[in-house]
Amino acid sequence: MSILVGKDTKVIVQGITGREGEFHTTQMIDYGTNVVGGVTPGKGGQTIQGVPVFNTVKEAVEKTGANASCIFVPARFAADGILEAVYAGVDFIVCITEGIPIQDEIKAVNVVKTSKSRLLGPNCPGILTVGECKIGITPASIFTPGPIGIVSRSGTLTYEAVDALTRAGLGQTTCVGVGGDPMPGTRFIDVLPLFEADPETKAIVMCGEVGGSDEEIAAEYIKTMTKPVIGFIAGLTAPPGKRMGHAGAIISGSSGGPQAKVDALKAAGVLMAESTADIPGLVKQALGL
Amino acid sequence: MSILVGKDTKVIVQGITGREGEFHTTQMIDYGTNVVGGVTPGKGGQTIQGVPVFNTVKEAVEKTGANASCIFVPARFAADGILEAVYAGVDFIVCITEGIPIQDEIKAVNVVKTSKSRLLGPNCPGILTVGECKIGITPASIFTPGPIGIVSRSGTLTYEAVDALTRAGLGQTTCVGVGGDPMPGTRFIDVLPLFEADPETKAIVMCGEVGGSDEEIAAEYIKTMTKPVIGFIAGLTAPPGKRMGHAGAIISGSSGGPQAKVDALKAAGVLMAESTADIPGLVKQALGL
Amino acid sequence: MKIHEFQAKQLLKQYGVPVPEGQAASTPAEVRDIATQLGRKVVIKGQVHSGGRGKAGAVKLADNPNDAEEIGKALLGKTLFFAQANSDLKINKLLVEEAVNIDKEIYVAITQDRARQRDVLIVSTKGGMDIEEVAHNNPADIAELFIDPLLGLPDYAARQVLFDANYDVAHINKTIPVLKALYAAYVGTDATLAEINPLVITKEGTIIAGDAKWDIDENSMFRHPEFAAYHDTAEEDPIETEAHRRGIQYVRLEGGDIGIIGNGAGLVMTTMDEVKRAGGQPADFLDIGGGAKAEAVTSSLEVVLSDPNVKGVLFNIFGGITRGDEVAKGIIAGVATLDVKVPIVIRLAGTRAAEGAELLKTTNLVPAETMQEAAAKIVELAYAKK
Amino acid sequence: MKIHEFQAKQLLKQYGVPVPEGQAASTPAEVRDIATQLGRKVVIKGQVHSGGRGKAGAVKLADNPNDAEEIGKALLGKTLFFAQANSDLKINKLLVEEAVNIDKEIYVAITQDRARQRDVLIVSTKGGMDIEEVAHNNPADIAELFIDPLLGLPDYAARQVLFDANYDVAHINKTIPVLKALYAAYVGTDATLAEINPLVITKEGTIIAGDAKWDIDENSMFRHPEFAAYHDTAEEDPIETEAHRRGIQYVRLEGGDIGIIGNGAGLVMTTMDEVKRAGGQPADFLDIGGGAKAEAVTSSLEVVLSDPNVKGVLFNIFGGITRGDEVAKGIIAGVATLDVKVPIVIRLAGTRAAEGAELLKTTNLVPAETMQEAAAKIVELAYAKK
Repeated sequence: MSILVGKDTKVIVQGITGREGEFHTTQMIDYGTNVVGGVTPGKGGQTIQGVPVFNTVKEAVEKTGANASCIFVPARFAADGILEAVYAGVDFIVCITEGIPIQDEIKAVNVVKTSKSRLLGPNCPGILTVGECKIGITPASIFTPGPIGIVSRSGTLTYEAVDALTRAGLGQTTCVGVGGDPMPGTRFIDVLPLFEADPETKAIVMCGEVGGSDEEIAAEYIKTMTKPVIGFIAGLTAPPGKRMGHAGAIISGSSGGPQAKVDALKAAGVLMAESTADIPGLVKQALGL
Repeated sequence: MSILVGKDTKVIVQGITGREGEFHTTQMIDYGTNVVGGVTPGKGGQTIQGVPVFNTVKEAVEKTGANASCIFVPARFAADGILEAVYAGVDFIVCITEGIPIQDEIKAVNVVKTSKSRLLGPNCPGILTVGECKIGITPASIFTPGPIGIVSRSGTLTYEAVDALTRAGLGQTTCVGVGGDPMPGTRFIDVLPLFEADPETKAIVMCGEVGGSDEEIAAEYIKTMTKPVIGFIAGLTAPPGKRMGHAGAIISGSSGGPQAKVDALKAAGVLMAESTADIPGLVKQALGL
Repeated sequence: MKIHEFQAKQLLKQYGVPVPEGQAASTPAEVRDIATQLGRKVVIKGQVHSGGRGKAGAVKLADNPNDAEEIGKALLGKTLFFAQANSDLKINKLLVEEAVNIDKEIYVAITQDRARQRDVLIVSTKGGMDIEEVAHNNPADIAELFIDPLLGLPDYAARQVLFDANYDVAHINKTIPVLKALYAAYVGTDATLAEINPLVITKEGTIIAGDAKWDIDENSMFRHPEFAAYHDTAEEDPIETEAHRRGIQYVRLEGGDIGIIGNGAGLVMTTMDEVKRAGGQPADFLDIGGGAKAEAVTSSLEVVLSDPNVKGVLFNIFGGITRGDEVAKGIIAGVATLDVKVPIVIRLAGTRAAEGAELLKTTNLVPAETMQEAAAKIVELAYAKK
Repeated sequence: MKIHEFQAKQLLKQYGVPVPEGQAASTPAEVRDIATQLGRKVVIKGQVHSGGRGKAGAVKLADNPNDAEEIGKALLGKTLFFAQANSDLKINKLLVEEAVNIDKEIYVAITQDRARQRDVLIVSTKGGMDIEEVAHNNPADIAELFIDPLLGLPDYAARQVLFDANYDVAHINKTIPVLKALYAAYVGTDATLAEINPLVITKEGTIIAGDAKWDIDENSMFRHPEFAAYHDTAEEDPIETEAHRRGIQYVRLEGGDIGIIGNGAGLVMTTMDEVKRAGGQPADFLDIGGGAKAEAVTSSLEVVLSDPNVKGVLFNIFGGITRGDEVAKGIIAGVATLDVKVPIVIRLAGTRAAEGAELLKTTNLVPAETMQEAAAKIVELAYAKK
């Protein structure tokens, strides 16, 4: 089942009756994801895309046995949505919403840490295990089955990388978008061990970007890994002090600069791509193809 | 080492420079307790009763390797003292202080629950493992070594019971005063399994009182125990709605009444003493002496 | 500490819980003034520390200031029987407030749940009724939410308890902030009970607190010096009031005649139980606490003897921090200054019990070896005297 | 969003952090009035979004209202160079406040620690200095405390960081409530940075905030409509201001001449990097976001072209939610209405890329298959034109 999600994952959608929620519910179902329900307070009892709507996450979990949730609710309510999913005992929470206030996010992330739940995002494209389960907004058409695991802080950049892999005949296991926020629930360091342990994954592509030190932290772990990691860092030309779209993509003071990341990853044995176009070649090289 | 504390327990005293803190530090040391330090903010560097004083619990733990703390600070600061001990990683926290606001206590107890620390009290006399370690204010002179474990919600009532046991030639392993507050950190249900598992303890005396349902909850567990339990409930004549000294000793509405406790314990096979004077006899009966 | 509805509503207002406009009045003229000021139908409610005030006749409606004044005259100073408090209470103050158009009545309360060691938020759409009755007959009509003290009451949690209570969906979104404000008030005032029964959904679709029952944690008073003014001793037992003024833990017991003094709550309760087993009727619970000095013992004795029903006093002290000789000195001093007409039995054990016994030797106070012996002796002496 | 010192100090005061008495002035007469009102020695501080204002000459002392007015005349409207901001900034407002008797200067700040995913409270007794320098040269002089967001800042934690910073024991107890109030202000205003440098211990032994640097989380503005008034665009790049007004994520890059437009922050950054690799100099970062409509694309193009340095524009779109045909329509509409004098290279991939390419066929816009090809083409075309 590759990592985190697969055929057994039962998904509910928080904010299912919203425009985005409804649209992507259809997309997820079309991909074969087992979407078992949705949540919109006050709309319990309705049906959307053939899926029952509940008033609370707790009720949805009790009635459907869901173990994953995809959150599409607006930014001002999204952190509350994460807390609600934790309260309802959802194992895997994917929060797509962008623009959550940082204080709300800190609280949510710390609550998740002391719970049995795992959070992916916020502000992430979600996760896709090829041919099994898609939670989030990743375009399904670019994927093909194969041995490459992908983890990335960026959405469209990942699509670019996946598309290049697919065109080069290199299929994927699972693609994890950890998101562009400064305090994501899941980071590189949380995903890499899962790929390392997954028998189907033979190599990992990791797309980082400027800001924070998640790449440097990951580099320490990569030193201990048996599987090859191919890396890419976005924002080599990003100037310090300017936020590059993502709330997390900012070089502040002496931290978050791209060169330190590239150096740390290289020192950990990561094959660094200078351009996204180089990624498939490096993967082939790593796998001896 | 009987339960919870023994010869290896290294104790610090929070509020060691206060009147009570200093007095009982002497008493604990006299009993042979390994008191390794004390904490009073701003008095770091001083020495009290031959024991070094530190400014923070963290510093005290780092410098002494303490794994237990005894809190004597005034009620308005005591919950903060508990949180500080949790923060410093103290394994076993004994809070003697009475009169802590209930909201502070709820917060402290819930923080302890999600930590690796255990809290005894607040508003308790502490714990004494005979001949090894005393944390708190229990008068040491009434104890003698033997096979009886004691757990109680009340202080002086316990002394009464212990004194009666000692006079009857029945020595003790450990005496745990869980305290008279409505939300104690440690309850009967937490202590009984420890006695059940302790090879030195052959029988347990449990002194409850009106208020709450800790006795009823304990009764369910006692049904599964292999060791005999001798019980006593204080407050058979206490009127509903009146707080009997202890903040926790109040019969409110339909809960907390003494008869339900007596009935539940009897149904669990507990030998119930009608008077404290009957306790030694029942213990002998239980042990076949 | 119980506070009055009008005080609780002032607090609720500060925290953003909607309450009817109104004010407290102590005279019929004030009642009229407030009714005039409100300029509409008013409800007039006797301010006593009891529920069930409607049934007791302490709540009246007035259409105009004249009627209001008349009701003020009729209620102020009147003593009524309140079944929930099981006693006669005198009405010294009235709350005069705008009458609201009740569409639905909701029960909402927050208090502590001891077993789960958390605050619990209770909601029932069967408001206005006695909640213990609803709990007994229709437990499904009551929804409970146990509040994580570190997380407080997030929106989802407030929403959950409302859906669990089968709350009208149309009113959920506007009730969530009311519940959050109520919880903020409960925590902010260090309440041990915050009960709004009913929380009214008006015919206009607004939410407003129809009533408020509020108890404040006495251990928290150092944080709320302003609440001292809320302490109303009018309904308290005067001996209890005096004891508390002296800082003594004293509870008067109905119909008793044996005064009980001891150290430690469990021991004092057990002493009460032993007296009862010996055929006596305890008149009080008095805990001198740990490490009491002679003066406190004397003062305690004085409090117990101020109850005219007391026919004998039993001291039961198991010394730990408390010293037997100190207690003995206190008793001797008390007997010397007070006109003691009843027998006193004293049982001293533990720290310095022997020294205490030595001091008591020269007095006519009766010593006892054990608690059980002491109970038997005081019952014998007290009732023999009759 | 950066706010000015005088605004931050108003907020601090609301939350109970002591600040000097004072007010902001926009004219020399106002400066005089405030100085007169304060009736003592004042400090006059230029209100610009930069640290190091003292060194820049934007902070002056005045003994009397006359001097104050003169300083007001000298500073208001003046443009000074601020090394910390690395730019010339014009002073439009002055903060006039009582001068305090500085005994010690403390550095205090709260911000987010990304690695630990918590807020961090930083204290150093080496206040008044550049903290990055202290951190570099004497890391032991800086104490950090990582705040549990659920627990907040309890007394013990505030005390811990002060002891860790070797704070003067005599001042610890009165500093604890200041730190707690600062944290409350930080959380309550949704700050991303709250820096008090220096926190002054006065010769009288009181604690007072000498300065305040405050950034507010723009994602939280829905909670703080009142902060909209704090938004001062005077120091912003006017193109950025206009882009933000339109809701477009745009960052202008110094010295660049190739306009970059794409969807998704990572992809746009990568596009910038590819342009640089191809020998070009990116003029901006512009992310049209997910699912952008044609109008937004047109509007984005207009923003990028409003930069007179731009010699060419590169669109790089990998469609997911975003549709290639929608983007193409937006570009075509933009070219039709704007007077475009520079080459535009467009790379479309993903959702509806083919349909988009079809639409672009009849235009003189330059298509590209890959991002790398697109970068090469725009560099060639833009610089060939010269």
